[in-house]
Amino acid sequence: MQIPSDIFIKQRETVRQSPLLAEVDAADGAAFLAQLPESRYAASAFQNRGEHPILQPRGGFALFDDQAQLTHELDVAGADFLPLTIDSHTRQNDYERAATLLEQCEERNENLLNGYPLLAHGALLTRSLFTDINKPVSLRHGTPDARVLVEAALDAGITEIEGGGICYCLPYSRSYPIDRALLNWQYIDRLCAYYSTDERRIHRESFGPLTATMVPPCMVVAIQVLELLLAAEQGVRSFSVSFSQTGSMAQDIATATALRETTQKWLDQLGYTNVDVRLVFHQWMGAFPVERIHAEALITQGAVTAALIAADKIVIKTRTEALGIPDSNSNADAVKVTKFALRLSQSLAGCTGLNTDEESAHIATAANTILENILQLRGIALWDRVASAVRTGIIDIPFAPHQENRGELWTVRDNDDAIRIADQGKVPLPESFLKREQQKLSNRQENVGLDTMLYDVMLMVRKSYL
Amino acid sequence: MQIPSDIFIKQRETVRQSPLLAEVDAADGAAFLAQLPESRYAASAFQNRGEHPILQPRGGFALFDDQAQLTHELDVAGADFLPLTIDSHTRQNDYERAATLLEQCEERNENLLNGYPLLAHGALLTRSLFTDINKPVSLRHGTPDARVLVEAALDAGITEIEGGGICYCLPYSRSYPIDRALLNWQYIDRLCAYYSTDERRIHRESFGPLTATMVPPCMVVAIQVLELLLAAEQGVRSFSVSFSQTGSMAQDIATATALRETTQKWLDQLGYTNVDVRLVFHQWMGAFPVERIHAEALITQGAVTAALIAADKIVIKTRTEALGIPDSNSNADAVKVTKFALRLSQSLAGCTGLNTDEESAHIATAANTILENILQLRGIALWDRVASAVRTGIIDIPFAPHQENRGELWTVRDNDDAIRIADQGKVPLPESFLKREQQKLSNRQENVGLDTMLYDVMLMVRKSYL
Amino acid sequence: MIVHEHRLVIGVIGNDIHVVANKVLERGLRNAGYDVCNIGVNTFPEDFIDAAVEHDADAVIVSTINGEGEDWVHSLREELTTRGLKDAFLYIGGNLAIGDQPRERVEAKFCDMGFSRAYHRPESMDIFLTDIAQDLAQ
Amino acid sequence: MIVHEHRLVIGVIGNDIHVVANKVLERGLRNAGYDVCNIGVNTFPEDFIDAAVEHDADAVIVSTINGEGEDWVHSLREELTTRGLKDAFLYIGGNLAIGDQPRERVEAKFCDMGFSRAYHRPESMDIFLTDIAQDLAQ
Ligand code: B12
Ligand code: B12
Repeated sequence: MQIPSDIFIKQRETVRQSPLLAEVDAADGAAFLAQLPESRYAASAFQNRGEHPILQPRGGFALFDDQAQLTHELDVAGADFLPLTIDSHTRQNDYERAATLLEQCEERNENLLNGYPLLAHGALLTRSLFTDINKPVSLRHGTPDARVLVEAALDAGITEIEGGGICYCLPYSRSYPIDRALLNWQYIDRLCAYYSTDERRIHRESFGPLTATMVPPCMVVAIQVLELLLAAEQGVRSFSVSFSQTGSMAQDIATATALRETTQKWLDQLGYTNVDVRLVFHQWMGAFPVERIHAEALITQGAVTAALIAADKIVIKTRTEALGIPDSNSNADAVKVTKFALRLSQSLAGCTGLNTDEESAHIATAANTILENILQLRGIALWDRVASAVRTGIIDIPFAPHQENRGELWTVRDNDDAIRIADQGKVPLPESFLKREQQKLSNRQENVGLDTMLYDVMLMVRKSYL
Repeated sequence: MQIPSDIFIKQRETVRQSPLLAEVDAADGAAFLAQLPESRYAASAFQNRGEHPILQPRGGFALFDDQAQLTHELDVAGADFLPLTIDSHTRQNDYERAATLLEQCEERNENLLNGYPLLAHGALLTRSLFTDINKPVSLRHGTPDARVLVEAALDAGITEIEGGGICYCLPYSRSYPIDRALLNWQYIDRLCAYYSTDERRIHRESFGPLTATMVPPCMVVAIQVLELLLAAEQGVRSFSVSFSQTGSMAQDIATATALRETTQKWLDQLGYTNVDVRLVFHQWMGAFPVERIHAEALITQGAVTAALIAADKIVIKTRTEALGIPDSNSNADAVKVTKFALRLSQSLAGCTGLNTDEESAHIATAANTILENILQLRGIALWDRVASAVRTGIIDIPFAPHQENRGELWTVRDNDDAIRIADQGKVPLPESFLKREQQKLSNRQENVGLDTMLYDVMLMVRKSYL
Repeated sequence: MIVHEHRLVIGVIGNDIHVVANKVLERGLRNAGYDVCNIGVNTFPEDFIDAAVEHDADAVIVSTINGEGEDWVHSLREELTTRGLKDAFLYIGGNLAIGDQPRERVEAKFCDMGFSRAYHRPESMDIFLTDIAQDLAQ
Repeated sequence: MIVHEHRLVIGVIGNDIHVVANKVLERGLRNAGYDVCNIGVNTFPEDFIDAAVEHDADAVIVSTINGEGEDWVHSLREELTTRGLKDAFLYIGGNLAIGDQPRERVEAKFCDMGFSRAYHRPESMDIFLTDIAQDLAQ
């Protein structure tokens, strides 16, 4: 159920009391957003997008000037959406620490934060980052409680908000309670819907890569559908589901189909008719090749996959991913190589139907089983059912650091590098699905040593490639 | 008709009289070939190939030591087949000049030839290039009259011979008579068949890229089928058809399907049941990007395409293609990046059926029409019909330098960069085909200036990418 | 399966949620028959010491991925001793330094701080299985 | 279509079968209304001179792609003069040097050899259409 207006208004009053939001009045924020040109709206950009997937880098620096320069350089390099990636302390609501470190950065002219501390800089200053920019800005973070952060982002004219109660909690936090995370994101969804008009919708995006490590596609699909449904419930009408390159191009293509179909099926089933759903593809998010030649080949191949699945947006990686926070040079190169590869592959956009139908049906069936099981749980609302699903292990994300995540689901790669479920843990899955997964693994050796286990995780960094 | 044994033996005696072949007796050559391990046979390698396309670089240096080093480096880098690329003078039968320049190279320790002068070095020395190599060697050249060269190559233990009467004449020569080129290659096909036993077949490969410049797929398919039929007629039983990346990935996928289907159709039709046909894919052969980042993306994308069409072999390019003869470093990097990209895309091998069926049927229909028209020509044999087809413009290769090539066929790119026929010249093509081609071009501007014309040719080097 | 009966405490120290190596380690050590207490990511020195005391651990294994480990681990050996675990083995592995520093030097520095063994970007994790088995067999 | 009525000889000099630029040039010059005699690839200085004399050419346009052009063209201007075509324009374009050399210097060298204009790896070929139209209009 959508949070009723009166309750929402009250909740909001509390949130807006944060001194960090004091410099902009909520009404001013709304007015600022309303007067932005359409080109600054992510939702509109999706509706008007041309042949190529929209290209979006990541990036966040502590200092305003560094961030301004990065923004400028990415703009010039040809990024379609600009990123604002937030530092870890802000993500963990440790605003004070972020502010202190920012001061030290400014004094020493150094970069002591792994992202842009939006709340330390404030919405007003942040607006000026984008004064000359005619493109949408996307908020990238990883925050279980992003209520204040998102308020400030909207005040600053950011029109795309990444995150969700599941995807920004289980992979990003050890102990933030999952139920509270879901409620925080319910507020954010409600806020985004509140700010959306028919022409100007605030766009929400879920983070499908999750831990980016051996997550089986059926689990990704189920979680993406849940976060979409949670947002739709709050009135969000422009939403991106997403997933990342898994290492098997065929499985990626199948996942895209399954994701599109399953999304539509559940929107129809629950009667949401007015949601514009987009598909976002992330270039490989796992352990990245160190060697430039491999890193760039991986980036290129990710771009080809994005073209092949006709993704609406591609979120890119850089060749220095394995080495540390990318500088703007390698970020600009990443934009360049991805752009070129998308151009090379543009003819594929119409070519759906590679015979991965069996695989995509397989993924969809499993995702639907998970979803049906969750919707049948007792609970006062969807968010509550989702929270119990996490606790009971129906939702289980491999390699999630979170204490409420069961961590019993175990996956390995088959001969074609597709991710297969070796141990279902508590995840409800059809017999036929499990049988096919086992078949695919029939000639896989048991994992005993640590290195054989790492072999799958380290797919792109195996020594045999050097 | 196959050249009768007695006539072939006589022809061969004449060829073998060349003093350049004196150091090895024909019988010795045969014995040497026969005792090579199976691993040195290209045909066997194709039959035993694993999941990935076989990877083959190019490369030829004047000096023996340089060639030996390149061979070693490519072997270590992971090439599956090793190349022996021949210099231009040897290609043009100017053996003396090649020998003189080689002497100068040796004196000055410089590289004055753009390939390995096999006949100047001789078969015996050339054998020793591959003493420690457990992989097949492929002869890459571009020679209208390669009779002596191929004799020497076989003497040296090379088991794969690239070329053909059409593909090594029209794109590579200005005035070598097409009929003579076809007869020379008839001899070579007969020779390869003569040397083949059931277990050890000498493998032949056609050169589908042709001028690598705006050649429409239907013409490539027709020419590939003709060279296969000409070889089959002489008894060749292991043969590769090939084509190169065109700039439209969708068109490439369609071409692969059309090529496979058309090949099978004509083999069946003419009753050749015992020919093992393989598909070889060349990474982009046209004007190459200068910038490393683009060159490597192009190479990677070519590898993905090869995986997608389940090519049996991929012939690779290097990032320094636009700059000059590649050194062994950039050659080794090219092997590395291609190998990695193939690995990334291996799951695609089973995924045929991308919905390019309409396009591939389109290509196949046109190729079949060309082929039917050629087989209906008057002539004493297939080679003779092919020669008249060239003279009358039924076979017409855009941008071929040859004086017998009509050069009336004119192609441009459509909005997806696929190559389309704008002017059929004298090439017989179905009405329906031409109509679809025109439709695809409906919103293309007329080519007037030189730069707009070059725009299509320079697809990978456009300024807009920089 | 050989049951070693040895009790181990593992975890990732500091504000670091990169858990992949930790999960692999947990599974690998369990497979090898150890009694593993995994305190997870985003943990602090006290958490390691408390868990070690509570489990009467034979060894404590610290991971650090984001390169900031050094700041957190100075006093670990001393605290273990104070709390009555002077014989416990103490290991550390992961990205032990920021930037490209020579492995030997980095590992030696941590050994000087009282670690029994240190592993900076090790090429293999199985080596650790062999090493710890050997150490605990003494 | 403007018909210029000017006769041009074009070709690629030396042992060079790279014909793409030559074909584009032929088509472009024909489209622009010139009477073009294309002697093709793999041609020698004599071929250019003979064709120029036979067609009473207003201009001779030499291409070279493989970088070896310089060796072939030293005497072209002189021969044209000897054979009675001292007013003919003489152009050269393509890869005029091996390796990365500054464009101005390379082009100047060829102008010193008697070429009316030279184009080393030009970014645009349309510039040449403008240039030759201007030259021939004089
Ligand atoms: C996957 C990943 C994520 C996942 C993590 C999921 C999860 N919960 O684990 C997600 C997407 C959630 C994520 C988030 C973030 N990440 Co991250 N992430 C990665 C990535 C791509 C791979 C890490 C990985 O799993 N590797 C595989 C494991 C098996 O290897 P490993 O951890 O290195 O462990 C090896 C060794 O260390 C050793 N080892 C470890 N412990 C032990 C113990 C013993 C005893 C032994 C013997 C060996 C050993 O063994 C392992 C095998 O060799 C790396 C970049 C890369 N390396 O490619 C970035 C990276 C580590 N992340 C980074 C950052 C900055 C972040 C964020 C802060 C992002 C941001 N600004 O947006 C957030 C973290 C927020 C937070 N609060 O901490 C940076 C760290 C920068 C730095 N300090 O130099 C990196 C390098 C990326 C980059 N270039 O910016 N990330
Ligand atoms: C396509 C191609 C081929 C095709 C040629 C088809 C054909 N008949 O034309 C094929 C595959 C057959 C081929 C064969 C060979 N090729 Co080749 N080929 C190329 C390639 C990839 C593109 C050339 C091209 O068409 N470019 C597009 C055209 C439009 O550009 P352009 O020729 O540079 O012309 C521009 C300018 O020069 C200028 N221009 C030219 N003339 C004029 C005139 C005027 C007035 C003006 C204003 C401008 C102008 O305008 C054009 C636009 O900018 C190049 C590498 C590259 N550049 O990427 C290698 C390349 C040229 N080839 C090369 C070689 C060595 C060969 C071979 C000897 C191969 C071998 N060893 O196996 C054989 C040649 C055999 C022989 N006897 O000559 C080398 C040359 C090495 C060197 N000298 O530095 C290159 C550089 C490749 C390499 N890295 O090794 N090749």
